[in-house]
Amino acid sequence: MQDMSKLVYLVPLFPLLGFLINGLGRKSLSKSLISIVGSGVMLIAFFISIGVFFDVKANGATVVELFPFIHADTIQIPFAFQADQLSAVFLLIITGIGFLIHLYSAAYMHEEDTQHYGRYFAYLNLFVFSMLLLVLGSNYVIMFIGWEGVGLCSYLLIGYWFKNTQYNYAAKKAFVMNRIGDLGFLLAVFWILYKIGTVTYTDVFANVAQLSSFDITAITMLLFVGAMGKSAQIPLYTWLPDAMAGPTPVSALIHAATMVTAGIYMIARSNILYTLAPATQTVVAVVGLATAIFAATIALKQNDIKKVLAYSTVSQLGYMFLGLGVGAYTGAVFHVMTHAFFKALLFLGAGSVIHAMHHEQDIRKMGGLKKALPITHMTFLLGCLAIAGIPPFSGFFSKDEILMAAYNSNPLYYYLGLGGALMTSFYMFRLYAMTFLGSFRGTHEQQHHLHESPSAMTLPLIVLALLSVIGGFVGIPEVFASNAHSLEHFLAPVFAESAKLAHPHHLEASQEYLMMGISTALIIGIIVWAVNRFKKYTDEGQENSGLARVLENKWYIDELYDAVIVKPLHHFSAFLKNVVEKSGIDGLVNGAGKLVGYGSRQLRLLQSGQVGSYILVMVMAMVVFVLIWFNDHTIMNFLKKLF
Amino acid sequence: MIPVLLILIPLITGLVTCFLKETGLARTWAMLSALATLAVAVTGIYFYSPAQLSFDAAWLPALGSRFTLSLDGMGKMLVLLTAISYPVIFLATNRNNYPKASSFYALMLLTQAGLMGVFVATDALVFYFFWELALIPVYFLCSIWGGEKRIATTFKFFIYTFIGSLLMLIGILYMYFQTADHSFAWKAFYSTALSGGQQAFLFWLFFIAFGIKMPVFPLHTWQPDAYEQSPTATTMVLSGIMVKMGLFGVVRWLIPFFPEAVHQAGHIVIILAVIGMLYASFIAIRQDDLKRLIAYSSIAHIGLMCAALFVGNNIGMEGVMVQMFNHGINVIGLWIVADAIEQQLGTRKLSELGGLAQKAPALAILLVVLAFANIALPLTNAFVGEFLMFNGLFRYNIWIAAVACISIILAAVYTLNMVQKIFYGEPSTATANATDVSGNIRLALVLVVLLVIFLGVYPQPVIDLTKDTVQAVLAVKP
Amino acid sequence: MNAIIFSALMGVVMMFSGILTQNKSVLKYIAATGLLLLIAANLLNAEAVFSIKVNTHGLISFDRFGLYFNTIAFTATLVYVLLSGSDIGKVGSGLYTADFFALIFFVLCGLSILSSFNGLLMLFLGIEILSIPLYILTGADKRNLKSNEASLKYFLMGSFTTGILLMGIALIYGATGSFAIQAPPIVPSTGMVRASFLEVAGLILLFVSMAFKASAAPFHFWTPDVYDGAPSVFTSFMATIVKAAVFIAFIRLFQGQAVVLGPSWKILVSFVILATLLIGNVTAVFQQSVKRMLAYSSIAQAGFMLFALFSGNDLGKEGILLYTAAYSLATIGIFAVLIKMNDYTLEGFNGLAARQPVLAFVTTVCLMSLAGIPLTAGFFAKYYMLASAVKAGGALWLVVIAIVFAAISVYYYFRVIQAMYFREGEAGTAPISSGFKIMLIIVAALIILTGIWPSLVLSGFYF
Amino acid sequence: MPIQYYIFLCLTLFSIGIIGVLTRRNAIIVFMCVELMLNAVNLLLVAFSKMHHGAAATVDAATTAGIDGQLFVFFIMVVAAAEVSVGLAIIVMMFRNIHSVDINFLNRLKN
Amino acid sequence: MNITQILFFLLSAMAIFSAIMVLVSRNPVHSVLWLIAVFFAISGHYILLNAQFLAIVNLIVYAGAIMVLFLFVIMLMNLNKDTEPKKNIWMKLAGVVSGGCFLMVLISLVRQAADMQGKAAQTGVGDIGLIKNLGKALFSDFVVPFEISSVLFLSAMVGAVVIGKKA
Repeated sequence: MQDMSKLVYLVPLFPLLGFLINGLGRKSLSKSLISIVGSGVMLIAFFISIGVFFDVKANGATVVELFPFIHADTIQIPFAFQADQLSAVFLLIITGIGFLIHLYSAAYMHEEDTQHYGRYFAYLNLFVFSMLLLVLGSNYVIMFIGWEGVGLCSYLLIGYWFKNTQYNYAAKKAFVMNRIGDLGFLLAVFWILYKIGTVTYTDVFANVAQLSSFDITAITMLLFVGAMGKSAQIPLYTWLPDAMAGPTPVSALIHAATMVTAGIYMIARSNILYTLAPATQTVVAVVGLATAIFAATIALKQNDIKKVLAYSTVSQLGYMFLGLGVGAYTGAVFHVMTHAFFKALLFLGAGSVIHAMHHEQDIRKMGGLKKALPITHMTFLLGCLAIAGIPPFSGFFSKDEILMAAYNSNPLYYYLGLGGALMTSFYMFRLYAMTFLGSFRGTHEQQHHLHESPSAMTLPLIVLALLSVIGGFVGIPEVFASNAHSLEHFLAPVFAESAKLAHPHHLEASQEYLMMGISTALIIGIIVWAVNRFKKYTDEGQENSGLARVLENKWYIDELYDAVIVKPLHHFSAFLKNVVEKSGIDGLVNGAGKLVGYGSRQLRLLQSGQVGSYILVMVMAMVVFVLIWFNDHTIMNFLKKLF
Repeated sequence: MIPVLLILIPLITGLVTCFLKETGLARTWAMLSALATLAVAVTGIYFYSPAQLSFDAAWLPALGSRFTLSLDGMGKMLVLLTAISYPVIFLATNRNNYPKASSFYALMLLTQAGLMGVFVATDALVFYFFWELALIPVYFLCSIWGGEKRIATTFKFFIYTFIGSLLMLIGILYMYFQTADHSFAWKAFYSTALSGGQQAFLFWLFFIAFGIKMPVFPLHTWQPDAYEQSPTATTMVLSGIMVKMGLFGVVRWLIPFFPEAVHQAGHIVIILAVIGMLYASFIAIRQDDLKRLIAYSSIAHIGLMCAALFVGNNIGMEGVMVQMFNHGINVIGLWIVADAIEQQLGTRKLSELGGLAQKAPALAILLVVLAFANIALPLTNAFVGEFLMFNGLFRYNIWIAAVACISIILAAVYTLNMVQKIFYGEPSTATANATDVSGNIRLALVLVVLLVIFLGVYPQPVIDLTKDTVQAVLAVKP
Repeated sequence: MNAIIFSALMGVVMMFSGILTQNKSVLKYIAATGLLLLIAANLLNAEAVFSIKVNTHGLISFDRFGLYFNTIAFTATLVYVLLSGSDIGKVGSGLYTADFFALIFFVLCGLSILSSFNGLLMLFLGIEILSIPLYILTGADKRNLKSNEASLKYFLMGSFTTGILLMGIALIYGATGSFAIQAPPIVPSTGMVRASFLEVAGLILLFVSMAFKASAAPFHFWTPDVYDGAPSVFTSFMATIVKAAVFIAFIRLFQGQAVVLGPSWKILVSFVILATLLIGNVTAVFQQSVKRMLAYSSIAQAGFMLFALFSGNDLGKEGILLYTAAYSLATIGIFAVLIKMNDYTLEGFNGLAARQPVLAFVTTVCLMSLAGIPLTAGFFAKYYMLASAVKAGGALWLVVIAIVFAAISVYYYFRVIQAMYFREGEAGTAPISSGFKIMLIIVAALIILTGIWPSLVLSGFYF
Repeated sequence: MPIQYYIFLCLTLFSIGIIGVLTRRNAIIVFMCVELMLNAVNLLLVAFSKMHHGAAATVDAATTAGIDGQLFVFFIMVVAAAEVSVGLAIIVMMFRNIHSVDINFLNRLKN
Repeated sequence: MNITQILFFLLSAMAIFSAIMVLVSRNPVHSVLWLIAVFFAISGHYILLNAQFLAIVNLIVYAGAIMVLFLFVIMLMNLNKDTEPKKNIWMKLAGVVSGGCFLMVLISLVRQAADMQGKAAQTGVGDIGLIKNLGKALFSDFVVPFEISSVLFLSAMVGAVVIGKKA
């Protein structure tokens, strides 16, 4: 594995190749070829990633400079990749889970006709490529390229079924909301470039001292705005649930392996800046926590299987930001990883359900799928357990690490976070129970066709389930075994600078055990309650009322945005277009023309045709001329004043 | 000799085209001419020494005007843009059957001669001449081959720009009398010291001319109408190359002469330009006409370039250079798409389109790439320019930059609106029988898209080409 | 002196050839030959090769400026005769072709005097010799009431102005005791110029009468009516060559008088320029008849020519020569086409480009030249005028206003181009001979050539 | 006689001529008023001529100073005669066509 | 007041009165006759100024030839009665007022002219107005304009023929 890092550019290159082959050959290639190319490149990328990972592990970080991207004046921005511990972890997550999703897609999307199938895989590959650029870039600009690239791909994939106008709106919304975040990111990049003169990570972090605390706060805040957009935090989260419009594997890709984790990656990458900006850290933590709880409340009452998962993602992302906000960078990355496992699992599982149910997504119309879809059911259950944070599933470790760090920072964070975790287990098991337990509530036809998905789909489920179960063991907390947190050790160089500045004060082991115990107990209690309550669910079409209704309608946030921002903007632009432009500016221009025309019609009347009046004007003009001569000084003075 | 050739080839071939009666012949001849110009431009720029790229001959000795031409970095870049654009434009509009095609192509080539002249002239009077030479054929092109309201619209456009040019002429004249040896040479203008009052006065005389050409808010109202009504080939020239004349003018004929005024009035211009960016973006959101939408989007982009011109730092200026080239490429691509749609479907109302992605997937993909170039997505060419320009603006003033940046969001809104309304959803009555683009148009679009991506990934050639100009221009400090 | 003598002689020759032949084209070619002779004689004079020496006792002095102008004017007349000469014979009953040519030569005689007069007496005589034939030419179409009316209007206003002119001369004579054009009076050390009030009054009256002849507002009123009413061939002549002569005289007369009139001189001239530009350009916008539009446009052009008077420097003098050449050539070209049109209104030009591409093209070039679009002679003409004003200083505001009016002028000139090229129509014309077309193309080529390389006209004439 | 008297007299006559041109409608009478104006000028010229001659004669008795003024008058008369012949011809031509010499009828050409 | 002054004022009064009568006469023939009276008065002035030649020419050319021509035309047109309809009174008023203004400003200008103060026109003496002197000057210094005025006559002649001839 020596020098594997030098070949790190191959990792994004292969998905790019896949994109080109599938994109250009989508008409000529057969479906199986397309899926082989699409998944194959991912597999190769994954293998190279493994190589890179071990190389990094053994030899540390490497920077590979490909070519100068922008060299203008003092700005030197190379197109360079940086293979270090953080990016290696992300590489594995992205390519690994990405590969599984590709594999899954090959079966899931099999109904599409060849051309669209090719397009789909091309987009998927491009998506992965963008994400790889994002995590591999050795400077903020390359990161920004990936950053916008995933936005683009999410746009393309969410709007994949382009005939549906609703889906297109969702895609557009995703892109525009992302752009709002990107704006923050971009401004931060400008700021860094302005103050430090470079955007290369190593140089920036080495020269943090050049920045005033105001600069750092501003930069980190702006970066965080970017993260808010990409990682769907309040107030820019509304696109993510709508992004469910895309095919389910895409949702898995967006929610698990790519895109939404970009914000986490970016903050983890810039950890030193954040550590130096406590104010921003507080904001990050508060926003993360608020998002975690807020999204969880919404998830409580959602009936679309994917929507529940989507809000759960938003909520989980909130936890990660909480972790980042309290300085638990490793915890956040850890949670990204475990979340990638189980959220991919859950989404793919949901996909399997939807596939079986013939694109029915409403859980009120499901139930009792346990028997028909045994593998799906089993893996989904594992996923639910993982996300709920039951030990020893992966979610437990990562979430626990974040919550403990939050407690260290501010106990209130912990309590609120725990409340969110409880809600998580509630809505996840509500989802589980309504889907798999009880009796089937769908149509007979659906029931008749219920069947387990093909192996190309179940295989990834099984792998992911396995990972969800054991994935947590790379980060065993200190209390269980000292120095067993291998992830932390691995990532330590990345966070070294921040660690120097942090003042960790660990809890007593006993207290930590107590807290873990209580929380686990509470979660199990909630799970039992939820399962019992919802396995007997019958769809009676009852209307929710009160708070439940508000939750079902997602706190009416979309409506609020529409009324406060979208509509006024539309009216404003209509006003500009119809009033200011037409009657105002252009009116002025045309008015000048009309004035000339009017003047012409009036002036021509001077030409009366009467010799007498002509001569009269001449005589009067002569008189005026003589008078002008008499008073020339007065007139000159007047003119001088005028001009 | 190269600059002379650049002017002479289109000029002479253009005149010859007048006499070619057969449409096909005229078309081929024009294409050959454009390719020849391209060949000369490329050879000249990459294989000739700077000395060989300038030309000097006596013209009006009594007036102190010499026929001097020379190519610097920015000139090379714009010459290249013009030279590349013309074959693409001819290729893309090849199938538009213009009546009296020979006159059409003749006028197009004359316009090219004018454009080339503008970009290579280093004598103010020669510059002014070519400035107008580029305009007059366009007047005829638009008025004869344009849309329904072509006559009034083009007339407005013509008078608008004519007033601007005349104001510039006064400025040039005034400068002329200020120079030590009464000369129109760029160098003489450059080395003439002016008082602050004179500078301010001249600044506006020149700027209004350039501002109308760009066009910058609030001098822009001729532009959407003109773009809408012109024949597409002309629109491409207008928006792709001609608007660059304004920007070029500012860099070559304004900033170096009036540093103090640029320093002072630049603030106003930047604010106006930024207002214009947002203003045009907002209007673009509500546009239903594809051509007008592109037009307003172009105003927004030009606004940014105009603002970045006056920030007075290398980065912003370099961004403008890059963006001048890239905007030309992109907007021509967009017009090709707009034309392909209008030619085939007979409408360019967004509300009447839809679902074209099913019928014309290739067109859809190409447009999507162009659309994302239009919103400056990274790895498309526009990103580099906008990145540098915003950067420059940011260095100038953080708040102005922040406000200006809002336009990138608005750009996403209107561009995606456009893409969605044209391509997505179910096919409408207008698009039910549409077919995909093919042949020349497709080839032209692919060429454009390849350029978009190539320059998006590797923008360095353009940056390197124009470096010297930027440094020279900014060397003057008030 | 050659020009004066030869033109007078040629007038007589034309009168007599009218007795010998009634063939119009023969008459036309006699006139053209005569003009060639005239040009040659004048050139010989200008080059100091051969000139008839007459002791004029200082009443006339020939300088390069005047002689050069003569050449331009004679050449323009030659172009005019070649282009529109055959249409002269169609005026009125067609019996007086030779007499019309004779009158044209007499006008040229007056013109030669005006370009070289050296005293108010010769100015007066020159103006009268110029004007009286014009009164007749205006009324040449005797059956046409419009022609009659124009003639009478022109005559009444013209003779009234003669009265004003003479009063001005008398007052100046009273103050100075001589009819010579005054050298600038000596400026006393205080900086104030002591001018006799009588002389000032006289100069103002002189200015008024010259402004009348040059159709500068507010003394322009005769112009649209007379140009409109007169037979188009003669309008062409009047609006170009005659007008140019008046301007030359105007400038000859007033160079150096600015000091006498003091600061009010600039006020007066700029007032007149403004009024002329305003009335000429703005009123032309409304006109539906191309002929009448051209009449107003000639007023507008006068506004520009007045800049030479305003600036009073050498650039202005050079410029006025170029201006008269450019303006005359373009206007003669347009009128030559106009005469061939069946309908003088704008609608009458609709679709001309499709039916008569050469006519339309040449008209376009001419109109562009009038509008001052670069690459045509008109551009350099306007350029010189503005340049002289900028050089003179203190008049940038006036120049800017002039620019605005130039833009308005584009509006009405281009309406004709629009009619010809962009509108459908059945523009009817009289039969067009190919010789006429060739002549037209030569005119267009001259305009463009001068526009690209004005040194052609100005070579050898730089102060 | 003080020259001022002559100036006043001539200006008065001249102005009467102008007023005549402005107020009368008969083309012939208008023309006659123009002739009146010319005569006022003539008288003024002669007066000035004599004034300058008088001033010069005090220095040099044999001077011909001022003679040009009188010659100018002569030329004015010459021109006036020519003008009258043409003018009356035009008026007659006009009269033949519209049977009137009222200048207010000259209004076909306007605007 | 000597005889010259008396004559001056008499002639002046006559000239002005006759001039005004030219204006106010309704009958064109009367106008012509009043105008002739003006010319006589002016000729009288010429004689006072010792410009005998001009006085005679004035009578012969103006009062004689030209005015006869006028009379002739008026008679030809049968305009010898009051045919002129009433002109708009405001136009008349405007004409009189502006003509008056013209007179006023010119006179005020002349009154302020310092160089005219105390100067006088020779009356009764000086012989430049005699035909001998004038002729000498005319055929020496002024021979060019004299010859050139023939062109004027020539063109007037041609014109009169062209215009005056029927058809």
